[in-house]
Amino acid sequence: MTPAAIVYWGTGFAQVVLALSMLVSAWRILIGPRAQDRVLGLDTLYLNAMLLILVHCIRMSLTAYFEAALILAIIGFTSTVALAKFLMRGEVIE
Amino acid sequence: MIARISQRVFQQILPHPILSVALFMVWMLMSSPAGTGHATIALIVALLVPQVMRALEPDRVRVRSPLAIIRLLWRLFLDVLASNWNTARIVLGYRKRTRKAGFVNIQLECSNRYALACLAIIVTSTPGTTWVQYDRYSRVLLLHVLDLRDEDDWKAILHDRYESLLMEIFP
Amino acid sequence: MEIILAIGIGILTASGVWLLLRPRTFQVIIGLGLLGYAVNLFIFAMGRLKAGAPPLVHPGKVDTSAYADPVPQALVLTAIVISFALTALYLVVLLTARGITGTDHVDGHEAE
Amino acid sequence: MTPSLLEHLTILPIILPLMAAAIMLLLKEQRYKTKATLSLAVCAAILGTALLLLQEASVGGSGGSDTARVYSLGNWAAPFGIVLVADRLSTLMLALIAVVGAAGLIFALARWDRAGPRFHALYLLLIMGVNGAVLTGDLFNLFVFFEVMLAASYGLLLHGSGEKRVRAGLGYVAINLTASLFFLIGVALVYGTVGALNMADLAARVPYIAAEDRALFEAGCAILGIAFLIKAAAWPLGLWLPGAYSAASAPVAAVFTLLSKVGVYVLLRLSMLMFHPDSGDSAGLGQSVLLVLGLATVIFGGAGVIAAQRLERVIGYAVMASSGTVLAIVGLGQANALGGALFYMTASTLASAALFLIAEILVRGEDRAAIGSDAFFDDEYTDPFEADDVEEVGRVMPRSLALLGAFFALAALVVASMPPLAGFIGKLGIFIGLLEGEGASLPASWWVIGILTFSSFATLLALVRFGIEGFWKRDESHALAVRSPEFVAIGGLIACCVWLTIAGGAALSYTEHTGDWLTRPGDYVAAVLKGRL
Amino acid sequence: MNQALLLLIPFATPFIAAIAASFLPTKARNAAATLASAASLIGVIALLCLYPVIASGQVARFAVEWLPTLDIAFRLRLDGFAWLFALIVQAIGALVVLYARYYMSPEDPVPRFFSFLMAFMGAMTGVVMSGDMIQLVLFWELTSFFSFLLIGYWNHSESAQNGARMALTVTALGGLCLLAGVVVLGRIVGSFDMDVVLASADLVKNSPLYLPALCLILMGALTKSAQFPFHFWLPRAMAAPTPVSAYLHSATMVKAGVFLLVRFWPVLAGTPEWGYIVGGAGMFTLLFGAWTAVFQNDLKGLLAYSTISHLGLITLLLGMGTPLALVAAIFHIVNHATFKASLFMAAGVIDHETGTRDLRKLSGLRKTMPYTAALAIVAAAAMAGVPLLNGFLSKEMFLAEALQAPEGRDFSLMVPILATVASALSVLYSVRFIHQVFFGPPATDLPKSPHEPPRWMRFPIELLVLICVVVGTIPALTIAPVLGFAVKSVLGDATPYYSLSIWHGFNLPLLMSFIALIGGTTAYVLFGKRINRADKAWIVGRFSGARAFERAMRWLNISAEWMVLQLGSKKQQWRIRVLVIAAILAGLVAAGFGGLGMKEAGITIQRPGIGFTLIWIVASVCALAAAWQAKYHRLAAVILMAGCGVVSALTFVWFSAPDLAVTQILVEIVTGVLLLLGLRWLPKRSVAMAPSKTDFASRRRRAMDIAIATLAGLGMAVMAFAVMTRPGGSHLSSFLLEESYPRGGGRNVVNVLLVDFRAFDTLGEITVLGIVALTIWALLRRFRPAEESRGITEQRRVQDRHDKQHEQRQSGDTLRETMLIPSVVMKWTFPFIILLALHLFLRGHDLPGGGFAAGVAMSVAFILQYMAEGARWVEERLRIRPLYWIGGGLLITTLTGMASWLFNYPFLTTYFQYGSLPWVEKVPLATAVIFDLGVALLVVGATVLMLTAIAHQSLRTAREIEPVKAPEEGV
Amino acid sequence: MLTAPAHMPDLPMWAAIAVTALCIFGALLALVGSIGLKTLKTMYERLHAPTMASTLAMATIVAAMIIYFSFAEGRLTLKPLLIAIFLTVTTPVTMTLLARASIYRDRVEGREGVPKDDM
Repeated sequence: MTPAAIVYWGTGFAQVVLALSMLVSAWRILIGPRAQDRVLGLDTLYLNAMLLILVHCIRMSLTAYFEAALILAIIGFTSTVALAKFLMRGEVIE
Repeated sequence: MIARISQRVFQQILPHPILSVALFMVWMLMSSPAGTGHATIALIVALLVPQVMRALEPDRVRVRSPLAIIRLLWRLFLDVLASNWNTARIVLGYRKRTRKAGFVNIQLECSNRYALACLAIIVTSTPGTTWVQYDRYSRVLLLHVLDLRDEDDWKAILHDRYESLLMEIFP
Repeated sequence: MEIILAIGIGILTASGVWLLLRPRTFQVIIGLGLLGYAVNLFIFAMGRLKAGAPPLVHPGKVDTSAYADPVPQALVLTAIVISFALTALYLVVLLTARGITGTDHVDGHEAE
Repeated sequence: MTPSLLEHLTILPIILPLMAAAIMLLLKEQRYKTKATLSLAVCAAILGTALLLLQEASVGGSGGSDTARVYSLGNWAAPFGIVLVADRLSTLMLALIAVVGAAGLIFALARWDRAGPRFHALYLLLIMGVNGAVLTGDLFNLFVFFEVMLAASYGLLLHGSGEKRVRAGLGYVAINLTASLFFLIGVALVYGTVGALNMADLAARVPYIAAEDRALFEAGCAILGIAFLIKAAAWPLGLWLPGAYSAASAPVAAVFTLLSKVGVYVLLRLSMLMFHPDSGDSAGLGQSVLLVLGLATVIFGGAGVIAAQRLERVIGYAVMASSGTVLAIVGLGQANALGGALFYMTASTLASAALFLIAEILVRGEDRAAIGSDAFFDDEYTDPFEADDVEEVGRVMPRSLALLGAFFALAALVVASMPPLAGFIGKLGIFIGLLEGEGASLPASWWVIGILTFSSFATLLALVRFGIEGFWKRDESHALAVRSPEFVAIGGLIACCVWLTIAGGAALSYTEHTGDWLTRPGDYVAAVLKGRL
Repeated sequence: MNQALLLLIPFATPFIAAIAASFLPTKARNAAATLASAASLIGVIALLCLYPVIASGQVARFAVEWLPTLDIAFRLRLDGFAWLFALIVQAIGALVVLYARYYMSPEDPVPRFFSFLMAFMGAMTGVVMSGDMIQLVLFWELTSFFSFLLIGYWNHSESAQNGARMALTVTALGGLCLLAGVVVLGRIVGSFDMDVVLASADLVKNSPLYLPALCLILMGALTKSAQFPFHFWLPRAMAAPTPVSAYLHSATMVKAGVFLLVRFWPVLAGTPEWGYIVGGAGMFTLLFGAWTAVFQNDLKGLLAYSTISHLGLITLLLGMGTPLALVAAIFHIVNHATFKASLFMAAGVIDHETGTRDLRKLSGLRKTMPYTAALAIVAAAAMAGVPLLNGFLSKEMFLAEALQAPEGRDFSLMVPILATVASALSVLYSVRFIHQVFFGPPATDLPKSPHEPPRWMRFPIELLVLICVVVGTIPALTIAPVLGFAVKSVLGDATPYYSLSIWHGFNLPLLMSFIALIGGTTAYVLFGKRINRADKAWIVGRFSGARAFERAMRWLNISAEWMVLQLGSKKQQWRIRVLVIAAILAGLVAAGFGGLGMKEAGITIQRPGIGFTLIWIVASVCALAAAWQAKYHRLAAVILMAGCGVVSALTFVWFSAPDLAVTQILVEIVTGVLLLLGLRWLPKRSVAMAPSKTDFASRRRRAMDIAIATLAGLGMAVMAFAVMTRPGGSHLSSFLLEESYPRGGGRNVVNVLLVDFRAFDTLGEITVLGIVALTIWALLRRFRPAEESRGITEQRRVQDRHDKQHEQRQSGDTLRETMLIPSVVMKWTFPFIILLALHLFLRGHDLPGGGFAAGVAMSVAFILQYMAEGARWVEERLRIRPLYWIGGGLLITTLTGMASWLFNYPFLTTYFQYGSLPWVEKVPLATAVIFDLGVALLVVGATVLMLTAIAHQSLRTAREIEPVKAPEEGV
Repeated sequence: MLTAPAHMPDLPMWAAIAVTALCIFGALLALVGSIGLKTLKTMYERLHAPTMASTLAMATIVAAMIIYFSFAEGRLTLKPLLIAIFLTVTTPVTMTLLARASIYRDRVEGREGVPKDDM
């Protein structure tokens, strides 16, 4: 077991866990019961996806995917904000 | 006189000095490994982008007491760890019976938007508490707590641990 | 990996097609969106699947087999943009139609 | 024009309108005059370019000296970059587009360009898209230009707004979005199996596709074909056409006649390039489908022409039928008849564009329900011997009505491909071409002839009905207000038809040589790839 | 004058006159008439000048190349028969013009009339003089077309409209058949040149294509000549002004059919098929026309049916197929033209002077119009076949030929008997015509008091009647030479001997003539009264060709409608379903039902990873759920769709497409916001409506849709799998990977593809984006939201009311409080997102990013501000002019592309240099960056324009509906 | 069996273990968060769960990344910190907005267990 192998397999496991986590949040999106639950589920999905990308960066030893995660971190909240605002006000931009 | 003029020129060039610094830092981080070229660009960006912010007319940020900031961050770090631990336990089903979630109304003292924003970030960053609603007139904050042992306890935590520090930072 | 992606594309397509055949404009737009994903992934799949080999070359001699096929990626990029634009357009048309005709049926009037 | 600019001639039809549209976006909306002038100038320039290219292409002659003008964008040679190819066929299309586009624009100057915002920009971009679609030699670039064309057409279809347009737009957009998805799937499969996007490159590779990949490749081509058949409005995929075209404002409908022809063009180009008889196992792929669908389209179009209750819809169905005609000829694989089919396509496109323009003038300000709502021959004939009350004095026709009537009659003759005008020559070319050589022994040839004759008859019948409705039954209270640009536009199109008739020899020889050129895809490939493979 | 020019004159002059006349002012009656008559006289003179040439048996020719590739030329060919016919056309044309000058009302816009008439004359001359079969068809259809215009000259009259349309429908259909026939004939012969065709009789008759060609050509001829069962259009065409009837329906157009038969006689005639079809049609028409004519109460009607009958006679003669019959036919063509034209003109005079054409009303006109009466009587006598008139001569020949009808057939006896009966009928209606109109007591209830017409109106009739008499009395001196070379030009060496003398001795034909004359007269005496009372023709009156035609047309119409309905659908669902099915079928058939060659290709599969499998379970669940929810839970559908988007972005990450992942995520976000903006204008769909229709039909439809969807999904999956599992890599991608850095100057091959190799695609792509933004913006300028979503939203109403109820609160406080914290963060992220955009933009060429991503990121920055503070607030502070951004972006990209022209490179050639500024390390300086800048600008503009255009609707409707008070009661 | 793919650079064992442990810990924490999202009873309780992923889980994975790439690229790589900063700042926005929206909706619909306040 080289260190590299440990990292590779460890991150692989982490990915599985994160994917599982995505599945669970998708479950919340699916069953609701209310709109805000779904929005929360989506937010979590985004979050997990971002973490997944980061882990993937490590696993592939490549920073090329980092920007995707960065974008999710910086402006990923836009869609959740829009959804929340839609729920709150009935319209996104007033 | 000269001082005032220079101050105004300074304000013209650097309307938001903290922002400029932050932008510079972020750019350097973003484009790491960054050499002198990126430093130049970062400088230009740090000078130019805040000019755009002028149009959006945000309230000026005044920050004091950098020491308080560090204390705050440290405290936050510890709390995040602790609350993560607690929340994870709750989620995983420990203390299922004794736990009671609920809302807490908290009277806040500070009214600085930035302070409030920081407080909101703090509250939300610690799993187990969520910022729900804030009334501008009565300055009452509605908080949702996952593990509501004692209302007053929470009020104290918020007041003593964070609000006071924040009021120190944002006068 | 291939089998998973293939099945995924299939499911996205099936859902998209099902929605595309529905009578409500909103269903159609969601269907077009799903189909868009499916088609984008389909084009992407045409470059074969290769993990950890983004087409970011290093100066010097290039071992072309060490990189993912860049062509489908470029095509998908173009397709993403275009399908985004057209989704927006269809959305506005459907809104206008809803406003003018008073129904959200794809025909602009309720079926008899 | 400097010699160096001449080299860039091929790309002018694409970037001139693009530039002009970009500049127009920077102009205030109220500056109609400036915009109109700019649009006209651009259209004139495109027309000029098209004619120059046409001249160049026609000089080529038939003796194998034909070649194609290849323009490598970004200086990247053929299989790797995108190339524009101006050969006989695309140049012909280019000229057709330029003429119809100019006519539509001039017509719009009378009033339509102010019926909604940013007409000129959208219009020019549509022209750009169509030009790009016929010029490009790259499959994916074709998709992009199709989208440019369609996006602009969505905008223009909805131009002027109104319930009818929005409702039509809803269907039109959905159908075409679906078609675009098919297009993408097809392109992807083609790339996935052949690994090429350039049409010439593809054509060169088709014979060498590994046997195990061929099924996938052909599936891709078939799906691609469906996408094009949708645009070409072949039955049963083109049912959207009459509704969409008849809902559009007149100048837009006029240029729309080009869109379905672009679908036909692409089918023609690709099937001739990739599935010519020497292309190995894929030779003749889908030809029988094209033939059957083409004929079905002609029949359906003919039936629609008779059944339609509004003139614009009649023209829409006629456009369908004319697409079907060309498709059937492509499907028949009779190279001799291709020239006639191309000639026919040119003439019928010009004339149906003119008819769309005339139709709009006729129904302008009238109660729609009243026009043509009755059945074909509505009631029993009034016997001329029993009608006593007829005052046997002719009515004076206003000049505008008379002139317009003449235009209508001429355009109707072309669309119905009745003698003596250009449509007739085209159809004659088809007939004669079909019966040349072995064609006469093919039952399909006879079917084609019969069905085309039927569609001519049906079109004539319907157009006569609407001509009578529009010109003879018109009472004086509905005076026609026709503005001079409108006359110029219609007159120009009609003049082109007449010119095509008189100079029929030269024109037909051009299209026949084009058909001949298309049957020699090797030359095209050689011109594009310049021997590199 | 040379021969070619002389040939051209009679053909071209009418057309020139037609064009000239159409430019005359509407009241220029005399000018138009002068012009027209001059034109026809010139034609007559030119033809007369050609007489020596023709009489010598030569054929005059003139040819201009027209469609060389099809071997079709413009050829004029004038032989004897054509000369005769052309002379008839031109001469009678001149007379009709003169007649029409007086006939047409002064109020009529006659220049139009004369223009059409001249054009018709030209077309007719064209038919006659055609030296090319295609050209013949061409002018043939032109005659149909101009006759349509002439019949419909009084275009406001419904009978004129219908008559014209029917005439055109029938004759044009015939013309189309003729065209097909001629093409077939040309195919048999190998040329369309009339000379060649006429010389290839054997070739044609032995061809297997003979029968189709014959049938098609006969369709043309019989429809044009109003032969049964296509006769019905002719009486309807009587709605035309009388000069038109006199010209078209007696002398010229209807003769075109028989002209054609004569023309092709040498090639086609003589076979049994020809005999049965042509002879049968002729015989039937002869009898039917004559019988019906007897019962007509309208002068023109009587003449019309009589014309039908006489054309039947000619056709019958031609059908007999013997040379002598042909002589008779040609002779009768000439005779009929003269007497029938004069009769029509006389009828016109009567109509003109009395105001009616009703035989039952007219009576005793010989008193008031003695001169006209005399002329009409002579002409009618010629029609009846009274000796010493021209009609007698040709009818004698006819009867003689009828007796010569081929023997050995069962009906050989029938022909002469029927011919006699037909002659008798012809006598009957002629007598009836004369007696009713001119004899008996003077009519009392006429609309006008009759008197003789103007001198020159009568002149044409006089002239024609004179011809009737002269030809009838001294045929040998008048018509014989002309007839001689006319016949010879058709028959050539086969010309038989015939005699045109009046007296051939007592023979059977003479007897038959007398039987006919006496029989006809007797019949009138016996049945005249009863015929006058009859409303319809006895026996055949119930059959109306017109009604049959009309029924056929209606059937055509209904079946067309039925077909359009059956073969198409107005329903969009149906249409899309067809598209999808077509695509599935196409894929299936082309791929040969699953024969994808998977085994042969050698499958290489990567083992599925658990993580990847799990995220695709997420996507699948989301997709299926979105499909399930989209109808009633739109928001849920949007969220679920976003879930799919995330997974597809992850897939791009997984398989080495960072650029795609970045773009997908960005687009995902913007699409989400866009859909939500749109959702505001879609009223809630109540679930209560859900179980409205779950009947069998809709359930079946759903089942079918599920099947289609499954099949489509399966197809895509299989195809994707099949491609993915075989070895990939193309010469294209290898080249791009190798050359990207050295020749494209960028390490990120995808980006280099986008801004360099395939920059043209990108240019098109951003154009699409720009167009769509423009369209959206244009469309929304006239946006009218759905009734239910007008005004402010329910949420806002509740919250505003709440704010109002509390004294210290102001309206909108709820919003302000809600956004208090978010807006701080959102505002301050603005500069950082700009930073991000800049970052993405600058690194694009070497690392994932690029202009498009930068643009979208930038636009998200704007959108965040809009969401934080509202549209009005933002626009007061930031002057965003998206249209300028779009225009500017397009301009920059295009100009960058054009810049390469300066260096004589093709459009969009990039230039790059690794610059090394003193204190900046190596940075790529490529023109592609400027191109990318244009892309970014446009993307920002377009995205912002799309989003704000929708967002502005809230402002607008809020403004519009503000005064409307929200309901007060209840929460 | 456990072999590393060729693209992986070598790094010290302790770093490898730290990276792996941090990753797995973060992932597990995120999973716990998601499980919370599924199991917790009310909307407001569920709001707390994903916060774990956005705080500690994110932090550990970012830390893992910093460690890994600092070794892999042979220099201190702080770029992942950006994610930590931005995520920390933006998450509260969504959370507070969502909480506010749901409390508004609950109040309007008159649901139980929500402080009445004034709406």
